[in-house]
Amino acid sequence: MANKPDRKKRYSLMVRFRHNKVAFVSLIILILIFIVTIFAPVFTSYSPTSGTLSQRLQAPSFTAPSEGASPHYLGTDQQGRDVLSRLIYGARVSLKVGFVVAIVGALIGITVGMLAGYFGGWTDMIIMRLVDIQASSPTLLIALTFVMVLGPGERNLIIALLINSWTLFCRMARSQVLIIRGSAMVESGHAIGAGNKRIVFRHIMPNIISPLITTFVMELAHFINAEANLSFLGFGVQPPTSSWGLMIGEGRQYITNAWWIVLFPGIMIGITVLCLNLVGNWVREEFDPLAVKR
Amino acid sequence: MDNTPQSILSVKDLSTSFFLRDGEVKAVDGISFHINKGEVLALVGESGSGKTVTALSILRLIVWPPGKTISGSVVLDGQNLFELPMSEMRNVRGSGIAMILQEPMSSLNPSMTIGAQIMEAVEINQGLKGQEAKQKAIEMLNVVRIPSPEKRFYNYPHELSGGMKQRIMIAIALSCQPKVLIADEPTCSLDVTIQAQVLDLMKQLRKEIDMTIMFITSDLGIVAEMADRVAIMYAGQLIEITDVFTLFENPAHPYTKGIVGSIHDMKRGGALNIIPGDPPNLMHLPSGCKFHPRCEHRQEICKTQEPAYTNLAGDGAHWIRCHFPLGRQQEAEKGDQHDGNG
Amino acid sequence: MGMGKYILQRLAFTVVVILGVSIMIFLITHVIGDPVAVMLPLQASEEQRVALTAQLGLDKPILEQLGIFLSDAARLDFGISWWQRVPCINVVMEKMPATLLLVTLACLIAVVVAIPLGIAAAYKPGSLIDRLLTGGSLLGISLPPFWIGLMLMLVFAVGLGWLPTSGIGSWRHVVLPAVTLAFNPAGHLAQIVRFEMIQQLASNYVLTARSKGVKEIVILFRHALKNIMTSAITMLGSDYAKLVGGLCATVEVVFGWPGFGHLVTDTIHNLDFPLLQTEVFFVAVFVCLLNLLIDILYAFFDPRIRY
Amino acid sequence: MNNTPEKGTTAMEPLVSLRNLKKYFPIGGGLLKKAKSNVHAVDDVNLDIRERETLGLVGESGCGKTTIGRLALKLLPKTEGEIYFRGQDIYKYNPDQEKKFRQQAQLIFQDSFSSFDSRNRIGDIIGEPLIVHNIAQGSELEDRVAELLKTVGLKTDLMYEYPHTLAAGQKQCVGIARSIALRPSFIVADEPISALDVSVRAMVLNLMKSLQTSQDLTYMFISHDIRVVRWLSSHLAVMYLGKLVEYGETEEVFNNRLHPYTEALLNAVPIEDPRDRDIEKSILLGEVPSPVDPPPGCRFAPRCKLAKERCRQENPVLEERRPGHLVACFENYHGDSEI
Repeated sequence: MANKPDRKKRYSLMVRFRHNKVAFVSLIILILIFIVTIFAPVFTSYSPTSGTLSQRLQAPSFTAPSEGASPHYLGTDQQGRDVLSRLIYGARVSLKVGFVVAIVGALIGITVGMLAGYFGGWTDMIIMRLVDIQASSPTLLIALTFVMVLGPGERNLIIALLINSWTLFCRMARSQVLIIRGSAMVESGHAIGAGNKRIVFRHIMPNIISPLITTFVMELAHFINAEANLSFLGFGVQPPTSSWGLMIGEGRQYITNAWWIVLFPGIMIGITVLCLNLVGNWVREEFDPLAVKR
Repeated sequence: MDNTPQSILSVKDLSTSFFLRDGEVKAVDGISFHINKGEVLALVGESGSGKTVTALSILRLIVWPPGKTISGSVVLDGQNLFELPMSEMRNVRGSGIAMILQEPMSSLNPSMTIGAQIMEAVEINQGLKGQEAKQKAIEMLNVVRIPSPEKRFYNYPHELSGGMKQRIMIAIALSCQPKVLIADEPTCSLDVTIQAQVLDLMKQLRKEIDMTIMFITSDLGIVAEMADRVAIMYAGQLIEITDVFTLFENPAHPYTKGIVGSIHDMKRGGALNIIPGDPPNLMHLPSGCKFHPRCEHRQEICKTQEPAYTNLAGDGAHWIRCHFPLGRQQEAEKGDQHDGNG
Repeated sequence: MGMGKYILQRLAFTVVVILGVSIMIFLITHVIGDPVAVMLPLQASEEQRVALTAQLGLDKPILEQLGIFLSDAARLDFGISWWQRVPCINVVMEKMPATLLLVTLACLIAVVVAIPLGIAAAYKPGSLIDRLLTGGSLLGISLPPFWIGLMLMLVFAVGLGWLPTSGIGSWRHVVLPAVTLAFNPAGHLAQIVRFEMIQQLASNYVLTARSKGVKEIVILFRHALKNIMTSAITMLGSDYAKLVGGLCATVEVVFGWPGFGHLVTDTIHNLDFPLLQTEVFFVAVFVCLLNLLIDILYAFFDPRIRY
Repeated sequence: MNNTPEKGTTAMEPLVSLRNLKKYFPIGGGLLKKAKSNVHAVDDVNLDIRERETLGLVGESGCGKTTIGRLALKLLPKTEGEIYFRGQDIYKYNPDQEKKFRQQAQLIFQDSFSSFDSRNRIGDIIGEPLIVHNIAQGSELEDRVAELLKTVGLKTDLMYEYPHTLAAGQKQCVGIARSIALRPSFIVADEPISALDVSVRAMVLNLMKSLQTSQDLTYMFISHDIRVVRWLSSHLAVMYLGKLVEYGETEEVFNNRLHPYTEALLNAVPIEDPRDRDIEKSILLGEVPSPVDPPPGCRFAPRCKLAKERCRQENPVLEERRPGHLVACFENYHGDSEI
């Protein structure tokens, strides 16, 4: 009810972006990256995995290498593969690993965290001790142990990263639930006789969602970075598949005479992670339900 | 001329605005008043009426962005503070004007002992050093009736109760030996019995050391206890200024009458007289007199024309910003004339 | 609670963590992974397999194996490295100092650069220096360190020839890797110092200090700095632990720095199970002790914390 | 229910009675460890509130007045004792009875705004109790909400606004509208005006008083401001550190202060007329001790000028000293000058 005259639309997204152009531009860039990645074949005619050896280590240029072919705008790599094409297809791997890990981590972490926060007592204590232990343990090395035992590859990389993906969501969800659960809002829900279900789904959930979105965006950035690190060391996707981290790892021997192989994937990682961080910061500032509204 | 009160602090036409996302907020809008040596002036108003901003503007502690003092002058003991360079202004803070803030919980540095914080004020404003400064600080703890001051000297703020912390704040302010002390709602977060203790302490100290105090509060009970003269603020403007007895017995501004009346009604029982409407929204202030939407005596002119700040009594003691002061039609006209001539 | 009792409690927790980590590593290497398959060539016969299984003690019940593994670990006996044929503990100990030097230097650079800049930015929010710092710190945490390293190498070693591209030896070798590693913690530190400092400068006690005539520089460094130290130490400590705990690997690889991170990478490429177990164990102990040290520092900076 | 503390004041059965009510909050314990100590928030309190009465509950922070309010509405688990609503123990209700009780008993918050889900419009906030109890829907709901807004003196088109756009007094009125939506008989008002400015306090107080008559309400009015309590309440209960120290009809208590703490509270209130400023008042010294491990004997003894050896050892019981006027004090204190 009470929805009819909607004179003052509070959640109008454009209005919210009005004061933060940087965040707006970041979001546009991220959307562009996603579109290009999804429709990769539209944007490049070269194969990301096979190249022409005669065309190896070509510098970026706007002239076509042969009749009818498109230019190697960002040059070619040590095997004569188009860097732009590898960059676009490589984004698929980087983003896929980032998203899968962040989504699964969020699902597990938020569920467990909400349970801990809502039930308290034993459930809370056991879960939080687990989180504490995890926080004090060398998670990166444990992930690497997984990779060693299972062998490198995209699937195993995702499994390895998943070990550490849930704790932050868990802490976040729990603390948010605890804050909201102790709030006057929930107390008033009890006072008017609203049931637990109504309180959880109508009042608690909508109010903890935006800090969790922030966490999700930040963690997405974190895992894209982590994937790049591990792929760089050769523990991620295996050649000839392309990924941003792997491109840098493979190209670094040629850095003295072919800087472009290393430069562009690094810029891509940087831009993606930077934009995610900016958008995450903005979500935190703008949608925080606990911050006092002007 | 011995008995003529001597003005020690005079504020003229002070305006401070905050420039926010959605526009300018005139937190303090052209206020003028003065404080005489040795008196307590109470600055009274509701939240958002500009009391604290006035105090911070006087000390030039408004932080830009978003706040800025746009116009006005503040003269302390013959010296115009707004013309001083920042480095000299710093010397005025403390020894010229000291301030007690309203939240004793957060007004002390949590990672410094209270002794060190009092000593700092002593060192800066009294020029004492080392052991001497420490002795002085302990003496100040004694002055504000802190038991076993030698031990308390080494306490951190979190080890003290709210009432104790406010005493420490008073000790710090007094250590500056200021010409004027500004107390910004020093008791509003304290329990009633502790509030009574702190007010009692301030009253006693006032007798012991001849202090000039600007007391900011929203509680008229505290005004009745402490003040010599009272300045009432509404929506960033001073709307009435007079001595405390006139204010309680014969207020001239409808708003003042409203808030004073609510105390008396409370004692009588029966329905309370109310000031209708809501406190002003500083983002969207009404035209004309800022109080007119809530005023029972409003006339057409109140909606369009902002009343001037006029002298009611003619001797400079009772000033008011209202077209139709209560029960004083004639005098008001006289006042207007007087103002027009001068 | 006394400090001593608190430290004992924390040490007990450390033991729990290390036990947990050890069990986890054991399970990963012995239940998910198969050491025998890794050690023998693909064409090995069934007899060879059985013999090696017995030699490694893998024919015993899994719980007994775990018991043996834990009791050996308690005596710091992690067996012989399959790859280097020397006791694992020696290999790790040999590589650790180089990494500690590198990471400590990197964190020092971060502190020296980020704290003053963070304070300056917080003092005038929205100013040029604030915008530069905000942008710079975001870049510092967004750009992958190995890429930063390669770019620095391209400019300062390959292009200008001022510094060596890789290896270890003189102080000149350590400059590039240390600077590279400093970007990330410096970014984190600058952000947290700026954020916390803005909060402190808006707080009432700073207003009190100003109203008693304290100089701005004294307010910043005597009053406010101590109150932001707990957050700064938390952030720096966590970054230090992460760098030592393997995050330094990419940069060590880029600059051919023979440290712990480099060792971890080689260990994995060589499928050296016992060596990796040793490394994990080592880092677990290191991280726990570091956290304990940080907790003790808290009490020093914040009188409200008493254990 | 035989040990009703006030005998013979009225024959009417009380609407709400608290019997030997205790609430301790454990601190310092874990799940495995036993709590090291307890905050004695409410310690053995007996109180009756009759229909259409207003009980004013006063005391300083930490005296347990807020906790009693929450316990009376079953918003907190109790430690010991019973709370009866219309003669039934509310902590022994079955779910159906509990749902009925929630319609009957409501809460007004100190800061209503914090109790609103800021994502909802005013209409949704006031209408939620009606939805929860399946009382109204659709256009009927909207009519009821409009009516409620009128009852509390607000414009009906406020229902389409979001709470943060309202002034503080309006927010409080919306809170009151929500609490009377179910036509309750008992309302706990927890410091409903202490966060408000002077000029809007009167409005909220007038509203509460007029609603009491028009809606047949019984109030438990929790406040630290004894002046306001005097204006609104028919009965007064003074609390100190978890204990009830004095109880009676408001004017009776004001005119015959039998407990030194009540006297001190009255003395602590700032004067109402500047001409009284030179009247010597005795100021209560010291501070409220921690409710963790409260002092033995009478809890007020450490601050009490009259305290004797006995006060520091024995715990005074609430007893009827004048008709309908109970006090817990060993000394025969009697302050009867006009206040």
